[in-house]
Amino acid sequence: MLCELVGKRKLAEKIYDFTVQCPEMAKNARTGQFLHILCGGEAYLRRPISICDVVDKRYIRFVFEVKGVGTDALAKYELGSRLDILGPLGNGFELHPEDKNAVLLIGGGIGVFPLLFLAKQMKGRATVLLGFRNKQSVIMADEFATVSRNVFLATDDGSFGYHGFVTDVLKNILSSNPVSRIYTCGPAPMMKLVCQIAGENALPVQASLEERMGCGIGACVTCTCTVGGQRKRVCKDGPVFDGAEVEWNG
Amino acid sequence: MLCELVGKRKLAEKIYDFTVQCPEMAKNARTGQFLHILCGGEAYLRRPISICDVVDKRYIRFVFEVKGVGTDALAKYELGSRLDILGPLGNGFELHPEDKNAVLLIGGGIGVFPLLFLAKQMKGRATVLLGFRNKQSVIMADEFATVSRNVFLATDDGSFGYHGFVTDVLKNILSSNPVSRIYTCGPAPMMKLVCQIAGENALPVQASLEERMGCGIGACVTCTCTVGGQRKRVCKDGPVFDGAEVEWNG
Amino acid sequence: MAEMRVNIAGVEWKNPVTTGSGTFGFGREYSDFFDLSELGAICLKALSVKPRQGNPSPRIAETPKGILNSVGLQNPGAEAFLSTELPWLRQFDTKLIANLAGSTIEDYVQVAEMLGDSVDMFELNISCPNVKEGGMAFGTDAKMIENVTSQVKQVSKVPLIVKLSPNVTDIAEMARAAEAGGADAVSLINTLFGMRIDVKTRRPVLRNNMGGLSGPAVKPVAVRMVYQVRQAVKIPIIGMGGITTGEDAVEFMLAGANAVAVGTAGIVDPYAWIRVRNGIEQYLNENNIADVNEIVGAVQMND
Amino acid sequence: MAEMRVNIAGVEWKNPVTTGSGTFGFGREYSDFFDLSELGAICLKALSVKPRQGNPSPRIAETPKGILNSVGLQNPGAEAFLSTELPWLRQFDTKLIANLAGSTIEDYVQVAEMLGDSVDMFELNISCPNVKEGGMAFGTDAKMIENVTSQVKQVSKVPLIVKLSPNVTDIAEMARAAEAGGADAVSLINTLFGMRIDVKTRRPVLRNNMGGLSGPAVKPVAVRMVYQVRQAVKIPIIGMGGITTGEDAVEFMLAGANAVAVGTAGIVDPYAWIRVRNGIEQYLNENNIADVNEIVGAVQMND
Ligand SMILES: Cc1cc2nc3c(=O)[nH]c(=O)nc-3n(C[C@H](O)[C@H](O)[C@H](O)COP(=O)(O)OP(=O)(O)OC[C@H]3O[C@@H](n4cnc5c(N)ncnc54)[C@H](O)[C@@H]3O)c2cc1C
Ligand SMILES: Cc1cc2nc3c(=O)[nH]c(=O)nc-3n(C[C@H](O)[C@H](O)[C@H](O)COP(=O)(O)OP(=O)(O)OC[C@H]3O[C@@H](n4cnc5c(N)ncnc54)[C@H](O)[C@@H]3O)c2cc1C
Ligand SMILES: Cc1cc2nc3c(=O)[nH]c(=O)nc-3n(C[C@H](O)[C@H](O)[C@H](O)COP(=O)(O)O)c2cc1C
Ligand SMILES: Cc1cc2nc3c(=O)[nH]c(=O)nc-3n(C[C@H](O)[C@H](O)[C@H](O)COP(=O)(O)O)c2cc1C
Ligand code: FES
Ligand code: FES
Repeated sequence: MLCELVGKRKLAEKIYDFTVQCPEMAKNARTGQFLHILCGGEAYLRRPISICDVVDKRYIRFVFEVKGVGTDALAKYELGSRLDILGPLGNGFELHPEDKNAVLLIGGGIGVFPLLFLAKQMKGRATVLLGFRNKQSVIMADEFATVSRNVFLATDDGSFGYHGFVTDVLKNILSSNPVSRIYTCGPAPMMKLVCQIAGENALPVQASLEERMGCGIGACVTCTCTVGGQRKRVCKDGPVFDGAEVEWNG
Repeated sequence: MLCELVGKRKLAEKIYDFTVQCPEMAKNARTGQFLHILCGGEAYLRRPISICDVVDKRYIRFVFEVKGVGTDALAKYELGSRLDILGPLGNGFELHPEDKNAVLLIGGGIGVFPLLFLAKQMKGRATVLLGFRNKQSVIMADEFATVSRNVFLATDDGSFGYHGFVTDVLKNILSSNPVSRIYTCGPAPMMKLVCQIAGENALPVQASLEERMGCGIGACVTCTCTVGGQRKRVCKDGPVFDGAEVEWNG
Repeated sequence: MAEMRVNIAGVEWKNPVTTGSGTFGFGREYSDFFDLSELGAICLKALSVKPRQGNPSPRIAETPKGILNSVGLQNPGAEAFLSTELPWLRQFDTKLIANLAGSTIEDYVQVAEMLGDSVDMFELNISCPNVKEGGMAFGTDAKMIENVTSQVKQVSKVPLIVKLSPNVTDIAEMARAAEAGGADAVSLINTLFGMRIDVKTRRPVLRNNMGGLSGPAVKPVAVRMVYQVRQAVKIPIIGMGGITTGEDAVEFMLAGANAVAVGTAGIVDPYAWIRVRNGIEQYLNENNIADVNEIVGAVQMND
Repeated sequence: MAEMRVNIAGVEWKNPVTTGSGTFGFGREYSDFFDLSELGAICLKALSVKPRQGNPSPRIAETPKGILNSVGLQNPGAEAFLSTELPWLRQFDTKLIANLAGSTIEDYVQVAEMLGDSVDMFELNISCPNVKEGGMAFGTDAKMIENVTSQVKQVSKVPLIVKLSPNVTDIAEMARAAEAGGADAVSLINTLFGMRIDVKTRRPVLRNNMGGLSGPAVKPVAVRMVYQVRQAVKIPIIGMGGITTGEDAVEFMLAGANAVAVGTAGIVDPYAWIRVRNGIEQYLNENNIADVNEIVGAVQMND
C-alpha cells in the first residue's frame, strides 16, 4: 500500500522518526506489530520496522536507525513521498490488564521504539527500563516518561542514568518489588538474559525477536527461529514469542 | 563529475530539455560530442546523450526522449539535483568554414537535438532538414530557424511541413541547389539513405552513429560499428564518421 | 482478449503463470492479497515423506538484485499436507503442483506414492542446493536424473515435471536425461549456488554458509538455459528465474517456455504474480497476438 | 598504514587490485582518469596470434545489476601489441598481465611464445563464452584444462595464471586440473553464459545472440566459487565477478582470493579501481589489520 510520508524528524545521529498516513493500517495496528517497507536504492528486499505509535487512528509512526543500504535509502525520502508498505504484520504483544503488580518493559537500542506503543496501551501501568550505549544515544526518554509509571535509564558507559546494563537494573527492581510480567525488545544477548532472569523469578516474559526476512507475511519461511523446539516464523508466528520458550541459539 | 541540474523543461510528450552547470566540460565541448550519464533507478550502465548546446561557456544543454528505464529515471531528477556525468566524449562533427555552397544538416527523431549546436557553430550557413513523425512531435523548429539559413520540415503523415521523408526533401534540394557538404544524425535507415544519396551526388557526408555502449570512453570495445572495413568504437573513434565509409549492416 | 490457456503435459492451465515452489508456501498467506483462482497453477512448497525442520537462521541474504536462501526444504510432510493443506487448497479453481523432495530415490518414490493423484501434477525437485543429501547431487548428473525420473515416473499417477538445476556445465544434457527418463515436462531454473560473507563478522551471512541465488540477477542465465533446453527436448518447459514483469515472462516464453513461474519477485511484492499475468495479457493485446501459445519459442535468433 | 603488497606466484604486486581482462583495454583510456601506477597489476585485453575483429554489434546488453557482452576477443594481435601498446605501458610502475586467447592449443602456445617475457604474467583465457572455437569449450572440461595448461606452461617464460569458467558443474575440479597442469595461479570467474531477448523485436539483444554475464549480479556465485577453489588448490587465486567496492573485494579475499580484479564496475565508473583499492585499505585500517594477506581465506565458516 502506498502511504504518504507526512512527518519526518531526525532524533539523533542516524535515527529517524517517520509518520505515514495510512488510515486502514492504523485502524488495525496492534502493539508489537511491524511494517514491511520497500526502501528503494540498492535494497532489493523490504525492511521490517516496528510500529512505534499510532496517532489519531490515521497515522502510523515508526522510528529507525540507519544501518545499511535499506535504512539509508529510507532516510532519504522527503515529506510528501509515498512509501510502499505492507502491514500491519505479525502477532504483537499480548496485553494483560489483569496484572496486579508492576509490569516491566525492557528495551535496548532499536528495541526501544516498539515499546512506546506498548507503554501507551498500558495506560500508565508500565515500568520502563531502557538501555543505551551512551548519553548521546538516549532518545525518547521524555516520551516514555509521560506515559509510564516509571522510567529507568541505563547506559553502557554511565554517561547517563545507571552505569551498566539494563539487566542489572532489572535485577535490582526484582529484588525489592513485586512484578507481574516482563516485555522485552532489543539485542538478542540482552533479551536472552532478560528471559533467563524472568525464568529464575518464575515471571512470564514476552520477547520481540528479530530475524532477516523475505516476504514478511509467512510464506517464504526464511525468517525462522526455534521456539519450544519448533521452527517458527518470526514474521507471522511472531515477532513476539513467549520468552521462556525461545531457543536463543537456534 | 557531479553537475547540478539548473534547467529542466518538458518540450513535448516524453521529451525533456535539461541544462547542467559544468564549466569544465562546457569549455571543452565540441559539436557532435556526447555526455555519458548515470541515470540511476533500474539503469545500471550510463546512457549516452548528445550535447545539444553550450550556453554561456558554463552550461551544457541536452535534450532526450524517454525510451526505457534509464531515460525514465533521468527525467525524474529535480532542479538542484547533481547528475554524475562523464564528458564531453567522442569525436564531434568537423566544421568546414571553407565550404562555398549550401551545407545541409539532416536530422530525424532524437537525431535532431545534436544538430542545434552544429547549426549554431555554422553561424547562419546551415540549411536544416528535420524529419518528425507528426505535427505533435515537431520540436525545436523555431530555435533552428533563428540560427540557420533555412529550415525544411517533413512529417511522416504530412500533418506539418512536407508530407514524406526528409530524404525526399534532400533530393529536391539537391536537384536545384549546389551543395558542399551534408551532416546527418537520426535513425540508421534514414542516415543510410542520406549517405547513399550523398554518394550518388559525390558529396562529403558526416554521420553521427548510435550504438549500445558500456564505458563510453573507448576501453570496453562493446560499441563498435564497421567503418571502412574496420571495427571502430562509436564512443571514441566516433560517434561521427565519414558517411561514405560506414557499413550500415555491419 | 487473447487466449491465455496453455496445456502443460495434458493439464490445462487457465493462464501460463504459476508460483516458484517454496516462495508461495501452500498459498494461505497470499490468499489475503488476491484470489488464488487467478493463477494458472500453484506450485507448492517442497514435500517430503516426513516433516523437515530445514536449516537454522539466517536463511536469507540479500544480494544485488537477488537473494540467497538456505531454507532447506522445511515442510510439514506429505501426510500433514494431505490432511491440513490440501482440503483448503481445493476450494480454488486452479491446478496444483506438488514439489517432491527426498534424500534418496526411495524417498521420492514414496512421497509420490503418498500423494497419489491428490494433486494435478508433480514437480521432482532434484536441484535444491540447500540439503546435504539428494537435492542438487541428483540434479547435476545426467544418469542420476534419468534414473530417478524413470523410477518416480513409474509410480506417478499425474504428469511429472522434472526441475533442473542451473549448476551444470550442459543444461541441455540434463533436460535430455529427464526426457529420456520419462519426464512429461521440465522446469528451470532452480537456484544458482552462491555465498555472501559479512565483512564485519567475517562469517557467511547465511547460517548454512551457502545458499541458492534467485531473483532478477539470474534472469539472463535462466533465459539462456530455457532456450538451450527448448532446442534439446520436445516436452513442455516451465521457465523461471527472476521473472518480475509481464515482459520478463514474455522473454522466457519467446525463449521456449510454455509457462512461467514467479518466485522471488513475489517475496518483494505480493501482487507480482497477478502483475505478471496481467502483463502477459497486455503484451498479447498490444501486439495483436490472439493466443499466448503463439509466442512460445518464437524468438528469432540473429544469424 | 596497512601493508598492501601481495605476492602472486612470485610476482610482487604493490596492492591486490588488478583489472578484469577486456574491461580496461590496454589502459590508455583510463590513464586520463588516474595514474595506472596505482594498480597492483594491469590485466590487458585478450591477445591472439593474429588480429581479431570480434563479433558484430550490439555487443552489450544491460541486465539487472549486470551486463551481457559478446565482444568476442577483438584485439590487434600480439605483434601490434608488442610494437604499439607495450612500450607505452612500460612507463607505469605496475605489473602487466597478458590475457592469452586462442582457438587451438597451438594458438595459445604460439601467442605465449610471441610474448616471451615481455610482460610479468600470463593469464590463459580458456573461458570466453563469446567465441565459437576454443574459449569456453576448453574451460569446461578438466582434461582439456590440464592439457592446454601444461602445454602453455612449457613455453611460458613468466608465471601462468589459468582463468576459469563458472559455467561448470564442479569448479573445484577445474581448478585442480589447472594446478595439475602446472598453473602458477588461477583466476575466476569469467562470465556466466546468458541471453536477453528484446520483446519488441523478438530477437536477442546481442547480435551474437548469447553473451557473458558480469557485474554485481554474479557476485554471490563468484564468491562461492572462490571459496570452493580455495579448498581445492594451493596456488594463489585472483578473484573477480561483480566487485564494486572495497568491501566486495574484502569479501573475495576472505573467501580465499589473494588478489582481486575489477571489471564491469569500472565500465560504469572509471574510478572504480581506485575506489576498490582505497576501500580495502580503509577496511584494514578500521579493523587494525596490519597486512592485507591476513584476510586471505580468513572467512570463519558457520559450523
Ligand atoms: C520485526 C522487526 C522489527 C524491527 N523494527 C525496527 C525498528 O523499529 N527500528 C529499527 O531501526 N530497526 C528495526 N528492525 C531492524 C531493521 O529491520 C534492520 O536494521 C534493517 O533491516 C537493516 O537494513 P539495512 O538495509 O539498513 O541494513 P543492511 O545490513 O544493508 O541489510 C542487509 C540485509 O540484512 C537484513 N538485516 C540486517 N540487519 C537486520 C536485523 N537486525 N534484523 C533483521 N534483518 C536485518 C536486512 O533486512 C537486509 O535483508 C526490526 C527488525 C525486525 C525483524
Ligand atoms: C552517441 C549517442 C548520442 C545520443 N544522443 C541522444 C540524445 O541527444 N537524445 C536522446 O534522446 N537520445 C540519445 N541517444 C540515444 C539514447 O542513448 C538512448 O535512447 C538511451 O540510451 C535509451 O536508454 P533507456 O534506458 O531509456 O532505454 P532502454 O531500452 O531501457 O535501454 C536499455 C539499454 O539499451 C541501450 N540503448 C537503448 N536504445 C539505444 C539507442 N538507440 N542507442 C544506444 N543505446 C541504446 C541503453 O543504453 C541501455 O544499455 C544517443 C545515443 C548515442 C549512442
Ligand atoms: C525462499 C525460497 C525457497 C525455495 N524453495 C524451493 C523448494 O522448496 N523447491 C524447489 O523446487 N525450489 C525452491 N526454490 C526455487 C524457486 O522455486 C525458483 O526455482 C527459483 O527461486 C528461481 O525463480 P525466482 O527467481 O522467480 O525466484 C526456492 C526459492 C526461494 C527463493
Ligand atoms: C566487456 C567485457 C570484455 C571482457 N573480455 C575478456 C577477455 O578478453 N578475456 C577474459 O579473460 N575475460 C574477459 N572478460 C571477463 C572479465 O575479465 C571478468 O572475468 C568478468 O567480467 C567478471 O568480472 P566483473 O564482474 O568485475 O566484470 C570481459 C568482460 C567484459 C564485461
Ligand atoms: S519472511 Fe517470509 S516467512 Fe517470514
Ligand atoms: S562504450 Fe566502451 S568502447 Fe565504446
